[in-house]
Amino acid sequence: MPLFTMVKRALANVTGKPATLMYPATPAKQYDVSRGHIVIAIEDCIFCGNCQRHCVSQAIVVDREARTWEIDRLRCIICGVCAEVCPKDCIFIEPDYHPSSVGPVVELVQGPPAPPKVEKKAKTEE
Amino acid sequence: MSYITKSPWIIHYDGSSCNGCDIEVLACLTPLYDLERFGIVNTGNPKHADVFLVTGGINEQSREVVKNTYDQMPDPKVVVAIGICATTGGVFRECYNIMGGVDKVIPVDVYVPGCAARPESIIDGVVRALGILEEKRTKMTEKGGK
Amino acid sequence: MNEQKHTVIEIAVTDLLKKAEEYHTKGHRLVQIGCTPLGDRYEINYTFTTAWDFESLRITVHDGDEIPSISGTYWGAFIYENEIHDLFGLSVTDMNIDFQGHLIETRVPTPFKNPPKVTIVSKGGDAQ
Amino acid sequence: MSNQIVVPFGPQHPVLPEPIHLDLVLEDERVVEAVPTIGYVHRGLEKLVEKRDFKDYVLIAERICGICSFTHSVTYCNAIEHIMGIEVPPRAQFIRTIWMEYSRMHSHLLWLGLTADAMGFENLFMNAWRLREEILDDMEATTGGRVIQGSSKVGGIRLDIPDEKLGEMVDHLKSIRPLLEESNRIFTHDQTVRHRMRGLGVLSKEEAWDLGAVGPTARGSGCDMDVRSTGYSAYGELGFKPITFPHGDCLDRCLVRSEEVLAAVDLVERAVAKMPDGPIEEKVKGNPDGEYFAFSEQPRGECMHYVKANGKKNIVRHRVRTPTFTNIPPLVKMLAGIELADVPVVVLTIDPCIGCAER
Amino acid sequence: MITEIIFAIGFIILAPFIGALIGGIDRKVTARMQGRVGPPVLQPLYDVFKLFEKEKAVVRNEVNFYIFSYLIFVVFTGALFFSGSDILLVIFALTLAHAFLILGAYAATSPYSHIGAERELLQLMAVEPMLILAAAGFYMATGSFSVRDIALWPEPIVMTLPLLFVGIVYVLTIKLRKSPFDLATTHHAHQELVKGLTTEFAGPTLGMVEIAHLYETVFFLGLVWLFFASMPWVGLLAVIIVYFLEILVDNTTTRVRWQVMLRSAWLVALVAGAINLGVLTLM
Amino acid sequence: MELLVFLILFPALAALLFCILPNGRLRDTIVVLVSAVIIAVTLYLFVLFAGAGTVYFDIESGMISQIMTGLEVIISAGLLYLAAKYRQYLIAGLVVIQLGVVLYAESLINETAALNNLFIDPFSIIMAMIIGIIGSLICVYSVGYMRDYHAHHEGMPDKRRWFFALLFVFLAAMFGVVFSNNLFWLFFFWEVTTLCSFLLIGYSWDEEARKNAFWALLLNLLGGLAFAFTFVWIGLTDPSGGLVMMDTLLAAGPAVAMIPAALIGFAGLTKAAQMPFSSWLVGAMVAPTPVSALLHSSTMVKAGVYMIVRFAPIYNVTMVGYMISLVGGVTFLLASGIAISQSNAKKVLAYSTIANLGLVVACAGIGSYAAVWAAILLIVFHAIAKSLLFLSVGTVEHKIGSRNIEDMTGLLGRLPAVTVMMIIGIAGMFLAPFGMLISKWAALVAFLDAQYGFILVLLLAFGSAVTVFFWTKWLGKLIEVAWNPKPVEAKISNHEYSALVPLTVLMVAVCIGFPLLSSYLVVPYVFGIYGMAATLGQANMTIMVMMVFMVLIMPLSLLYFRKDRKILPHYMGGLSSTPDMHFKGSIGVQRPVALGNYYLADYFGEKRLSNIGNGFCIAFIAMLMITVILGVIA
Ligand code: SF4
Ligand code: SF4
Ligand code: SF4
Ligand code: SF4
Ligand code: SF4
Ligand code: SF4
Ligand code: SF4
Ligand code: SF4
Repeated sequence: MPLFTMVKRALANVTGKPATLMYPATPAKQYDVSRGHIVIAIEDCIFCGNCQRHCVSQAIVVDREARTWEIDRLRCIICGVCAEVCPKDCIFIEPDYHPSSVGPVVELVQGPPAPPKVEKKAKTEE
Repeated sequence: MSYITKSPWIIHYDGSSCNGCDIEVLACLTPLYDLERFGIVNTGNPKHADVFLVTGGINEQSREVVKNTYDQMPDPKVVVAIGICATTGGVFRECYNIMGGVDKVIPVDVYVPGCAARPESIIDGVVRALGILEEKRTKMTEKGGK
Repeated sequence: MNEQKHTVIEIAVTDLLKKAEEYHTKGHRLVQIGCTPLGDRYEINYTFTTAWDFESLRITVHDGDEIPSISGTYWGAFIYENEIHDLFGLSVTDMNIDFQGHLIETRVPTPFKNPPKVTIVSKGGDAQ
Repeated sequence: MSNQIVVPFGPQHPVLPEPIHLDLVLEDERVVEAVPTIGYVHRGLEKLVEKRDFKDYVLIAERICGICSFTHSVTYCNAIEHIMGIEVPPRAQFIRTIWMEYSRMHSHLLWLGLTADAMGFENLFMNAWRLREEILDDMEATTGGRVIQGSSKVGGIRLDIPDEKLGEMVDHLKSIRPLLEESNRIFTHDQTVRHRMRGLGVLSKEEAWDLGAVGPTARGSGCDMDVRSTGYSAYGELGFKPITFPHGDCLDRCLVRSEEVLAAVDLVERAVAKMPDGPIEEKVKGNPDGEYFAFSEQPRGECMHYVKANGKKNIVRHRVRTPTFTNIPPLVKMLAGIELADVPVVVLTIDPCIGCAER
Repeated sequence: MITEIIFAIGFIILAPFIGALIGGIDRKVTARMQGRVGPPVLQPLYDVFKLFEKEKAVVRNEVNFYIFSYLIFVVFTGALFFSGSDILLVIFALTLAHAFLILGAYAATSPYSHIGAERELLQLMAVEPMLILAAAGFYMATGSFSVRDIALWPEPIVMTLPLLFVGIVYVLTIKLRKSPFDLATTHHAHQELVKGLTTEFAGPTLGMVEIAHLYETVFFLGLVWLFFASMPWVGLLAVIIVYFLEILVDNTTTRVRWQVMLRSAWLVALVAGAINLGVLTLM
Repeated sequence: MELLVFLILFPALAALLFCILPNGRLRDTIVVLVSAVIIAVTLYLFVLFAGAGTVYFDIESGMISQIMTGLEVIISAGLLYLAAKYRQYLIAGLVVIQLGVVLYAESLINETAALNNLFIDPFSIIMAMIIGIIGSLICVYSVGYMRDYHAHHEGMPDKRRWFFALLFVFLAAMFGVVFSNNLFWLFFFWEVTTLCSFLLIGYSWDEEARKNAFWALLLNLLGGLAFAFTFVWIGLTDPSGGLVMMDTLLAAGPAVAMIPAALIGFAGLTKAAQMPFSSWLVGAMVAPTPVSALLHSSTMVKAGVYMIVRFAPIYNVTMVGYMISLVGGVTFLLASGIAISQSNAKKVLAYSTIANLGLVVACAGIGSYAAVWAAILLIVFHAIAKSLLFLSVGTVEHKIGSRNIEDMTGLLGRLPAVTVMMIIGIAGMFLAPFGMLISKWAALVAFLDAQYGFILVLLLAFGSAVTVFFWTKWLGKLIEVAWNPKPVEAKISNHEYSALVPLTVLMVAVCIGFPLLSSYLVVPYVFGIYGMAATLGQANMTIMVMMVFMVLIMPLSLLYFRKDRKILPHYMGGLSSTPDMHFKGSIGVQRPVALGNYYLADYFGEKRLSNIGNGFCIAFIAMLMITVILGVIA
């Protein structure tokens, strides 16, 4: 009658090293492809709003006039669709996850002033 | 420091999630992450619990359950919303049956993002909740003292 | 990829019970019952199979129609029929286990019910 | 007054990771009546098709359930691809198959652990979940997500797995195989486990068929029923054989699953061996028009995604018939007359996934 | 008389700490058996202190009275035992204590605590014969029921009562609420009864139950030690081995149904009692 | 001597009076008065004889014996008539045989030698107090109870006159049993108790009552027959009649007295409702509750154990004694087991009585000084606790309309006073510092010292575990909260209270004062026989009494726990419940939570266990009979 079939495993575990990753003493496990959080290279953004339209949980708000790109961290499911649809490939997925918070986290990223205007000015100056 | 931060007992409820976050909560208890290192025990019983981990965007039927469970926890207590569904409703925000976040039903102290929230994230969230628990405990004794 | 064959057979509501019994005696199992709202009507598919060649009986019903339950023949059908009742607001008669609308309770009653037909006079503003 | 005990079992209950409720009526500890209530996880996501682009909707379909998440997204994609007549490149099919089998391993190990825990065998639970982490590691390394992979898309897959990584994965599986076998042995041979499961919750072959049981629940009753036999994705090329056991009790349902974990390891190894080269996705143009019933074998059994589209960006109807949903009637039958202590065991042996059952 | 009182007081003061230490090591070893790191060794103490920091919340006030009585009588039981009193009296006092615990669960009047109470009662019924038979065995071996006389008996009693010793170790699993017999309530996460017996106890009420459990652990290990009293250090070793075995069994079995618990515990008591006492009678 | 005669004759004469008094205040008052007199006289008896040791009274027996014989013939005729009318031919046969045997035996014995027909010793005093005090209290209780009873059972012929007459005849007969030294006399009183119990069980005389009454009669006649054969044996061995005197018989020692002791032991087993004869006592439940209380606590079954305990010295270390012990031990274990599966409170009480008597019998069968000490204490505690329990169950039954334990949920809140008394009674039956447990303890010690006692130790160990189960779950029911209390009529008659309250006080008093009881009555008796006596150690007594006080003080902690507690709702798996504990269940229905106790009928079922028990006990009794037959042949 196979009783106590687990004994071997249990004793092996006691004598061996525990499997536990001592997080937070040791850093979190992650891979290159891990989907941690979304970042934007705002300099490259053309505020087309594609990401906003495709985002499955409406985490992104793009304001073409104010040249802002806004993300609600508590809505983003880090699916990466925005990165995929971005025509300028200026959205990236970083492997480290976003920390917890005690309230809403909405990040507003202000883009640089529109470059075309600068160009125009430069022309007139010349 | 009060002992409550050394022995926070948790209860977990799946308030209409997709399971993804729930199994990650459970994974936190298993050898690789081992929440018991922090004295955390999964009680499954609101009356023994100090920390309430809720996942999911809370639907019509779960609302009452979440509320009851919260009410049955003795003070001091904290609520941790785990996963995007629990924080804002996530991809299901626009579903007809979803309240859109745990804070629509009970006060939430810590929001843990992620879909699914990673175990490390959850550990962080719980640890952050302990600070709040300690504060609440201090407030409670002050009030009790008067 | 060799995939399964699926035949859809449109039948009248009145034939449903008879057909279901036929399938049962032939040893088919009930794969699913599924409902599709199509604006003014509903399609209900009853899928059966013996192996991997599926056959679906399709009936078309309208709001207010009564659908006979096949739970007398297929005991487990109650779960689908109650679902259809709760989500689509269609009434299914003589279910063996009738949850009385409490199988799935939703914030919006019968969310999949076809919208009542209204003539849109002018399209002003967002529907939200 | 009779000596009945009426217990509200769930929805919040530690042995049920997901909320479902049973009105249990007991005499001593014998169940004389058990009526289930579901709907605690019903979100209504099928209706979201009306608001989302059919391509983005894959991500929502995936979130029907966090366990067979990947399988759901593939099945949905299959349905759309079929309607639109898209030929998915073979490499994508193979990699999808590998991920689906990984899902199965992780799901079965997870389930194995939960069942052990429901019987009070905490150590076995820990052991199973520890092994599961090994599977999840490879999962995350290749898809970027532990439980929600998000790596399937209409027309193919998002991420390729480089060949050297495939090799590593096979090596890794080889190295944990003895551990998996050991764990299975404990699960199927330990006398106390057998005491809790042998002869419990018996579902005869006829009942299983008649009540619409699917997946391991049906295969544990001797029904040779596994959608993978039809050879969708790459299964047709991997020489797949269903696993069945004859007794229809809880133990046999377990045996099916524990065998399937090892079978999945084999399938992955074979898939890697036969892995074709080539692109991983086919460009999708236009919108779907038509309907299709796509079937797949998820860890919990046969799942069906029905898609009806009318040529618009938003499809008309997406209906999912999940394995757990159709396993509820057999469960109701199995619960009658058992002991209270066995309720969690019996409930868990159908491997309920309420998330997908209610959507 | 004075030494006895000192022993009793020593027990009352030290037992919770020793019990907590044992409990902490138990949890640590359990964790290691599961391949985990586990909690700090003093975790049981933290838990108890924590519980007294919580709000005083109950379903009914009377529950506290029963639980308080449970605690008092458990302490009383242990104190009687360690002061060398009559062992039968000790067993009866323990039964009284548990009756109070069970009544507390009944008084809470909720489905889970009710079933927990019924199951605890089954456990009580399963264990009781073995304890009484052990006491009978002690008497037959030493001619006295007094714990002090038994402890001062010059030979190791385990040699005369080997089967009864095994029986006691067997029911110890029930008393320590370890798998496979953690039916009424459990330290494990998942049980069909939620927390069974203790489901309705919160905060300080639960704290009292936990403290009582610490006392009980020490008391039972003392009982195990009594079998080796003539060789104190061997006895200590035996206690350690027995406790380790309990942990091992806890970690390698499922929970069984109550029928099996009752049947097996009675069978063990019957066989151990009949053979061991029978042989003693004939000798 | 006058006192003894008074105690026998006074209730009997009072009974005559009750035969003619109509229902009403007058009768009720007289019942109370008569009871009071009996109690007073009993107490006086105690004061007078407590320290006096054994005292014999010489009464001219010739005339009285003839009257008794005459009465016996009349009774037999009456029984024959009833048996014939209801076609109980077996009974008729037994009656005839028994009468024949007795008359034959009488012709053998020359009774003129018989002196010292009455006697009193400490054991008699204890019994007399049980009969006098508890029995009388039950009579008082009956006044109120029977009024309600007939109010509830309209259409039943009101035979209360007979009822009260029978009660007092019963008491008289019981006094007769415990004071008689002449076995012929004793036998007469013995048969009168059989008759009374038969008539009282059949009080309502409906189908069931009649059936059970006849069944009780049948089994007791069987015992009576065995008793009667004793006389034949005496007549054959010693026609001079000296052995008819119990003291002579007992003094003759086992060599001579073994056969009569075995026969009387058998008679005692039937009367004490030991397996396989236990069914009559269970069936007796159909009688009004005070009758049950009387049968179980102070009369009838106590006559059975009284005889066995009397003959205990003869049984000491003999085959017969061991067999009797085994019957008692097995009965204790299995009857306790059956009690688990019963939800009818009276049935639980009945089985618990059978079980406890089993323990007494087991002790008596062992017959050592320690065992006898334990047995007598058991009798005392059991009598008080059981009468208290029966009476409180009776009152509760009239108030809530059910005798099912499941219906007593939350009784503590609904009928606090009576329930507290019931709780004290239950606690007295099995919990640590209270009475029964002390005696169990003593029994255990006695068994351990006995030869092959370990088998009895096993039976006792398992049996007492079982008792813990059924009593605790009953207690649990009482203290649970009733969320849907049926309204309870608050008024409980003064008569009922005036029995319940003294019994409760007595219960507590005996628990605290049992060391006194032991040293003033039990020890002298045991010492008188064995020249030594058992007691618990002084330290243990102190601890016991300490525990009693602890338990009594504990409720004070409620005062502290009442303060600033937050009341939480019950845990319902996350569902919310209404104040009356309904939750929203499946299919949308509001379901009430129900909390039944466990009855484990598959394992502890009445049928199953009584079959096992009867099998064993029949085997033991057969062994006993074989011993007797062998003895006769020898
Ligand atoms: S990038 Fe595409 S979506 Fe964005 S503005 Fe241009 S065309 Fe439109
Ligand atoms: S990652 Fe997904 S959810 Fe997050 S912002 Fe991008 S599209 Fe939206
Ligand atoms: S899609 Fe890319 S470029 Fe367009 S708004 Fe978003 S981030 Fe900017
Ligand atoms: S956040 Fe994501 S993984 Fe978590 S429950 Fe919601 S959908 Fe599932
Ligand atoms: S059945 Fe289970 S595995 Fe399959 S989709 Fe549903 S939840 Fe996922
Ligand atoms: S059945 Fe579904 S929801 Fe339940 S544990 Fe399994 S995967 Fe999670
Ligand atoms: S309901 Fe009860 S109390 Fe009333 S008459 Fe009937 S039995 Fe008697
Ligand atoms: S206890 Fe029985 S006999 Fe007495 S009144 Fe009630 S039902 Fe009648």
